[in-house]
Amino acid sequence: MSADTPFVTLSGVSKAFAGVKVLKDVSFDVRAGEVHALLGENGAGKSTLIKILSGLYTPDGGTITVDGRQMKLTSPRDATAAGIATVYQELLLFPELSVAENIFLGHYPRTSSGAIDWSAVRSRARDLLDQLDTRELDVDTKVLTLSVAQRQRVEIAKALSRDAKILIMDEPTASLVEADVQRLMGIVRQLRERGVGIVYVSHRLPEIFALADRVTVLRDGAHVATRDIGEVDERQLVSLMVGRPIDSLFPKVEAAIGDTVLQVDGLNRGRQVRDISFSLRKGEILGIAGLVGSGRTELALTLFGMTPATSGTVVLDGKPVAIRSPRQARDLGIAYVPEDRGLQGLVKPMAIRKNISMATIDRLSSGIFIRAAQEARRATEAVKRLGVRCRSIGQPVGELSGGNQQKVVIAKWLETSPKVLILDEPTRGVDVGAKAEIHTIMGELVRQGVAILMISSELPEVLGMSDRVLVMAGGRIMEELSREEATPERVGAAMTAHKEAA
Amino acid sequence: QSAWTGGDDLPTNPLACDATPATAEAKPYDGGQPTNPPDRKGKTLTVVDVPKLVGIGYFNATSKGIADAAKEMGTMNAKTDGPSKANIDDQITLIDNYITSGVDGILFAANDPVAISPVLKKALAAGINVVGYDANSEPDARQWFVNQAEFNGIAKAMVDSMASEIGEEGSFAIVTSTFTTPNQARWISEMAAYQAKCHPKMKWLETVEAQEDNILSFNQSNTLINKYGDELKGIFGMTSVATPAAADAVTQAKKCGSVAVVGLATPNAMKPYVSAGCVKSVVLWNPVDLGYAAAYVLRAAADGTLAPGATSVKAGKLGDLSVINGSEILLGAPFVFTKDNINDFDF
Amino acid sequence: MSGVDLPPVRPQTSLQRPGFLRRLMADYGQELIVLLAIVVLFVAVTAVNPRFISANNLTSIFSGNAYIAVAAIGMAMVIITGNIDVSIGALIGVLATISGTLAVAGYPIWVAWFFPVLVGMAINGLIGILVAYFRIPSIVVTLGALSILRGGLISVTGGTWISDLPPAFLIAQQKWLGLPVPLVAMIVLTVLAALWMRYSAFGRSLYAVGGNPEAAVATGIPIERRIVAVFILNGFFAGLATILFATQLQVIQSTVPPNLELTIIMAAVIGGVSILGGSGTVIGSTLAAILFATIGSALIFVNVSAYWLRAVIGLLILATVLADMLRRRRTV
Amino acid sequence: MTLRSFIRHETFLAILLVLALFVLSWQSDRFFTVANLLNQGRLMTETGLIAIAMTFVIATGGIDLSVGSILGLTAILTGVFWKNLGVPLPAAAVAAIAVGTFAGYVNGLIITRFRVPALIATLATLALYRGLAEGVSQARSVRGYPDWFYVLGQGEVLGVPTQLWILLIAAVVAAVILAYTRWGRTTYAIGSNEVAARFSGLSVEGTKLALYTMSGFAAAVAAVIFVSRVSTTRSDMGSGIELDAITAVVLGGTSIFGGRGTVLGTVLGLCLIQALKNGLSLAGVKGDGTIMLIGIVLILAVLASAIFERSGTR
Ligand SMILES: Nc1ncnc2c1ncn2[C@@H]1O[C@H](COP(=O)(O)OP(=O)(O)OP(=O)(O)O)[C@@H](O)[C@H]1O
Ligand SMILES: Nc1ncnc2c1ncn2[C@@H]1O[C@H](COP(=O)(O)OP(=O)(O)OP(=O)(O)O)[C@@H](O)[C@H]1O
Ligand SMILES: [Mg+2]
Ligand SMILES: [Mg+2]
Repeated sequence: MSADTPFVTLSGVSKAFAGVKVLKDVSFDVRAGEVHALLGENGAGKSTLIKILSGLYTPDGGTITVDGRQMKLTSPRDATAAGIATVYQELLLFPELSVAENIFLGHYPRTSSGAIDWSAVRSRARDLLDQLDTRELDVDTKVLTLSVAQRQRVEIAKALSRDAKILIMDEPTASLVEADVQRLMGIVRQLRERGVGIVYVSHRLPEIFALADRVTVLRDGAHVATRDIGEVDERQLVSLMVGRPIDSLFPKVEAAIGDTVLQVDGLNRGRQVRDISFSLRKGEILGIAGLVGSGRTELALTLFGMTPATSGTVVLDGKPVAIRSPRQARDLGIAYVPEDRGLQGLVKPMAIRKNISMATIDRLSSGIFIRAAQEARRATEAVKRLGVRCRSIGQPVGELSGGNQQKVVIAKWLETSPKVLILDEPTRGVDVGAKAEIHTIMGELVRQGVAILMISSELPEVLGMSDRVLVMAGGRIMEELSREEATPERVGAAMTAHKEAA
Repeated sequence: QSAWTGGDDLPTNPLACDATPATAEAKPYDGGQPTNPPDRKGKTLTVVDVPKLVGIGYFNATSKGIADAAKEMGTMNAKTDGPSKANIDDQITLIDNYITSGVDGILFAANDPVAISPVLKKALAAGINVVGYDANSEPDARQWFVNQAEFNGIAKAMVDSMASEIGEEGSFAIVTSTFTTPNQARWISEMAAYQAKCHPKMKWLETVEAQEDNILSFNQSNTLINKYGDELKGIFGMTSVATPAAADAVTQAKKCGSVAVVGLATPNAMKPYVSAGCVKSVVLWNPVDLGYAAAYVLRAAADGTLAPGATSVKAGKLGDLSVINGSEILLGAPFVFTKDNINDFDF
Repeated sequence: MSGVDLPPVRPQTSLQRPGFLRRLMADYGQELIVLLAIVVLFVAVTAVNPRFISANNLTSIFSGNAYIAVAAIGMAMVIITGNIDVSIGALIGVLATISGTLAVAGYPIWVAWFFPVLVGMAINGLIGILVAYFRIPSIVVTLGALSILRGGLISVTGGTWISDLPPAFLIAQQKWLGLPVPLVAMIVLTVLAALWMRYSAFGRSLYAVGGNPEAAVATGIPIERRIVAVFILNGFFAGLATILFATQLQVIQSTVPPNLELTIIMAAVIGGVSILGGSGTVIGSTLAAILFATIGSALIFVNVSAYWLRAVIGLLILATVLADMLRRRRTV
Repeated sequence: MTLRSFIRHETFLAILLVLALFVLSWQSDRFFTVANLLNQGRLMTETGLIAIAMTFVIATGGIDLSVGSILGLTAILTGVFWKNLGVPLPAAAVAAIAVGTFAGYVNGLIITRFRVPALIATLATLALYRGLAEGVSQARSVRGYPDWFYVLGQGEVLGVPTQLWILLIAAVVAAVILAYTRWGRTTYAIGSNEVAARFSGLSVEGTKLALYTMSGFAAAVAAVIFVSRVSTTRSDMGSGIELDAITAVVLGGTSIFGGRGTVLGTVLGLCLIQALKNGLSLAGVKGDGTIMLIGIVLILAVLASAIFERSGTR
């Protein structure tokens, strides 16, 4: 078939959850050998569209045509049978099973007798991983020991193992650091060469321009535009997505930097936190850059009392403190917005209201009784202040989309009116609009004198937002750079310095 | 005698070693009375029989006896309803319900003599006639108790038959249900006392628990056999569940003849082993008769023909049964089933 | 495929792989602990009383409790898929009664043996459907099934015992090549089930279903059908267990053996099957069943006061559990 | 998952209960009498207390199988302290309850400190505590308590069985705590996402520890009431009661996976079961028939609310 006849076509597809229309008459198509980017704000309906393509959801209306034949994708089986494979936003692997098994589960190579050909499973898994040049990964290790990036490559190998014609990637780079992103983009290009059609969802525009052949933009579940990448520039894309122009992506607010709030000396905890010393001042944003496994989250967890330090001193407002539990950290005025929103940040089945009040429930109670009215009032204010888009504060958080969920987590911690706010990947998987809003909120906070410690794997974000930058590798602080000194080159060099050394 | 016989701590009263019967010292009536019951003379009675638990051969036999008697009299509708586990609470709840539902008479076999008493007193207070069998309550919680055979009588029968099989020097072990089951505990104590008195040279190895579970009884018996090897000469089975299981263990261990099994059990369960000659003597009263007698006693109590102070009661085909220590009616001496007579029984 | 150079072909058998011991400890840690416990018990008790390892005692330890091990195989599978079955004890009681009744009624022996197996599969199939398609938590369904079976058994049979069974029926008392049938059955079934769980596509999919249901769906595994299937399998093993259970003595007590379900579940979890699903092996469950049997016999051999017996058993079990947790702590 | 859907379950249950009461009282005129109903209240108190505590435990996604054994242990200790150690009875009872509570605390420790799944931990202590009970008692049962002691289990206050008052108070307090206090909120939060609860600075370990201790305490109190009701102590008391309690809780709509459930539901579940037990046997159904029916009701009730729920969301 010729390059620009679509392999898969969705036309007039709609989908509603509990009466709420989240996809309205959307049309979308993918050609063999192209990278088709799917853009939109959080909650625009990208994942839903994808889940329809991969047979997880059945559309309420509309038709799906694959390779010229119209068909119903009622289950993931149908989709894979039709040659559509998906790497989901939240990776779907089996932690207890080996890498090789995760790749071939459901379609093991068989011997003539019909039994599983385990040697083939392992050698072909090996082969696939090598094609994604992931030689370091042993096909027999259990997936639960892998890092995020490694897991993702397993997912891709899994997709390839079914030699898919169409590969869907839902925010594949959300939890990757720069180096891994580059590697991934390499893989995507390689696949395109092989004639695989790729649907690529991301909130990171630079990637889009580097990879995509075409872009389709969704807004509030409706199809806004489909363009060749050449026809659009970043500004246009953003305004297509958000419906309004966004001036600056990293609105750095110049806040008056006060005196030291947090003074850390020789902090140690296991292999991931070694001899950490730094200071954080009122109204300052201190960024932490590093590769996955560099120990940034562990450092945060240690400061937050989740994994108490084994040695070292922490001085808060001039008073030495020993932080043994998150509870204690909270009472001391330290807040932590965690890396993994779904697991660590939110109680998804619970109402927005209850999530927002969760860290302050003691203060919201007289005696042991919760003052429901006050709780609701504060939640309503918070939702308004941070611009969380939801039906009501009674809506289960699980139904919100990424960005809005993240705002709820932040809201929860702002309720504690912290002195020190630790943000771990604050805008991971958050759309440009919400991202800008979150950055603005950070600005607000520093202006009010909050000290922010920001862990981010997105270099532009670190460089754009921080007053100072710490670079971590192997659990140590490799370098401390002022805003001026912090150039991508120096930071990148510092991140990998450790690796060279080792 | 080892530390854990599994007996209880109540006083024992071993019989004489020879056949002289116990000197039954006359005792005043110590049972209770229903408070102003309606005149039930000759009227048809609705009676519920609440055994320790339903679903074991023994109590199927007793309830059969009750049914037979009821049919014979024609003036009694009896039904059996009991807990599915020998559980004091369930039994109490059941009886309580039947009090509410307003029966004329209650027949019971107590899972725990004390625990059951309050609810029985409640029954008496409600003017219901209450008669126990097999396992007693506190005397004043019921009118009469039909005693299958006195504890020391059973003990004598068991130990004597064991002695006759394994000799005065033999050592034996016991498989019981649980140490907390009152009747078993009582019997074991009496056996200990009687053995010490009349067969002092016999060696008491140990007692093991096996619930009401026949596979467990089987495994426990095996373990005993393997542990003591040739030292073990005999096994007592204290329940109708344990005894056949023990016999089976002996059979499968090919120890028939070298390890004797004596125990309480129902004939049907024992026939294979007795007729195979692996078990010589099974001690038991006839539970069908026990239920039968209990039904007649209840009838008599309801009619007022069996009043405090009576010395005997007429129990249908069983003839006159004598009243012993106050408010108990003795069914008779324990019965020893052997190869010759066991096939005459079916329960 | 693109011209990426193939790597050197790696050794296939896990035995030749480096870090084999480490991997063994990671994959079979709990199994090894249980095995160790058994060995230690045997050594210690034999030192006190050599008769403990007499052929006879070994026979009674292994074959007297084989039915628990066999039932635990099915239970392990159920738990691996993230479910549980608290009705299995009652089921075995019911099946035993059916089996005995058929045998006495003069049906061919093999009917008496295997018809109950079918019944077990049918009943559990029903349970499976309620769990898989109606989304009722398995513990709830089986809790209900427990009452239904227990009550039903008694109201139907009235609990009359079944005696004078045909000798040919009593398979558990016979021997195959010098070994008691229950022992052979236990070993054969365990090995087959273990291999099947480790290497068959179906076996692996059970781990997948228990390990990460969403992912299983996305991978195209029909979890509903798998769950129904695993319950049917559980019924199958319960049926086989029943054959051993019912043919061990010459009488069948048609009541539900007390707390059998707890023993079986305990065997599975002590054997290292994660109660959260997704990991564990049937080898572990069988070893654990053997451990219980050994403990039961051992304590009598070393003259632990019968009154304290159950306390000691409880302690030993708790010890194994804690040992496992501490091990995990270290490896993680 | 939404509030709507589990309010539904309680209403559904209430309707079922009313229906049952109606049918049963129509079956036997002796069923729907104050005396009988009060008496049933007396009989369900022990299970009730345990079930109420169990509601919290299950709402955190845990479970406590050892309650029956704790009950047995406490009962025995009450007797042993009093009879064998000569401690005055009130003190003996208190001491025994303390031990029972401690047993619950130990469960909590095993679960929180060693991270043993609740089911396994309490399965093990189920064996252990029962064993201890038997060992301590040497299988002897203790009897002959002074009459005043029976007021608790056999007496009445204002015409209502003493222990029923205790149950009522416990139910009300528990219901309020679970619904309106931060402890209740923490319980639900742990049940739906333990990690997030921990990351929100809620004291997860503390709460769980407290709940299992409470569960032990409830079982212990139930034990003393039980002893006073049946006027004797045996080491095998309360075996199997855990299943009755769990049945009531689950029937009451508490999700076995945690995060959901109300005390009201549990109480309704309790009443329904007790009504069936009693009413059916008054209507001439035998015990075993009743057991079956309860099993069926359990499955159907949960099935029904599951169907409701799905019709509710999506
Ligand atoms: N299972 C569900 N039940 C109810 N509403 C849902 C469900 N899944 C998604 N939604 C709603 O559908 C809308 C689209 O969600 P979707 O996940 O497709 O957004 P998205 O474009 O992928 O956002 P993000 O960029 O954050 O991933 C959102 O408003 C979300 O709240
Ligand atoms: N090499 C690794 N293998 C497996 N898991 C890892 C590895 N490195 C880190 N992780 C896990 O990933 C999470 C983040 O890793 P860590 O905190 O060490 O690095 P980080 O700098 O925070 O990286 P990021 O925050 O981008 O994930 C932690 O939960 C950590 O346990
Ligand atoms: Mg998405
Ligand atoms: Mg991190």
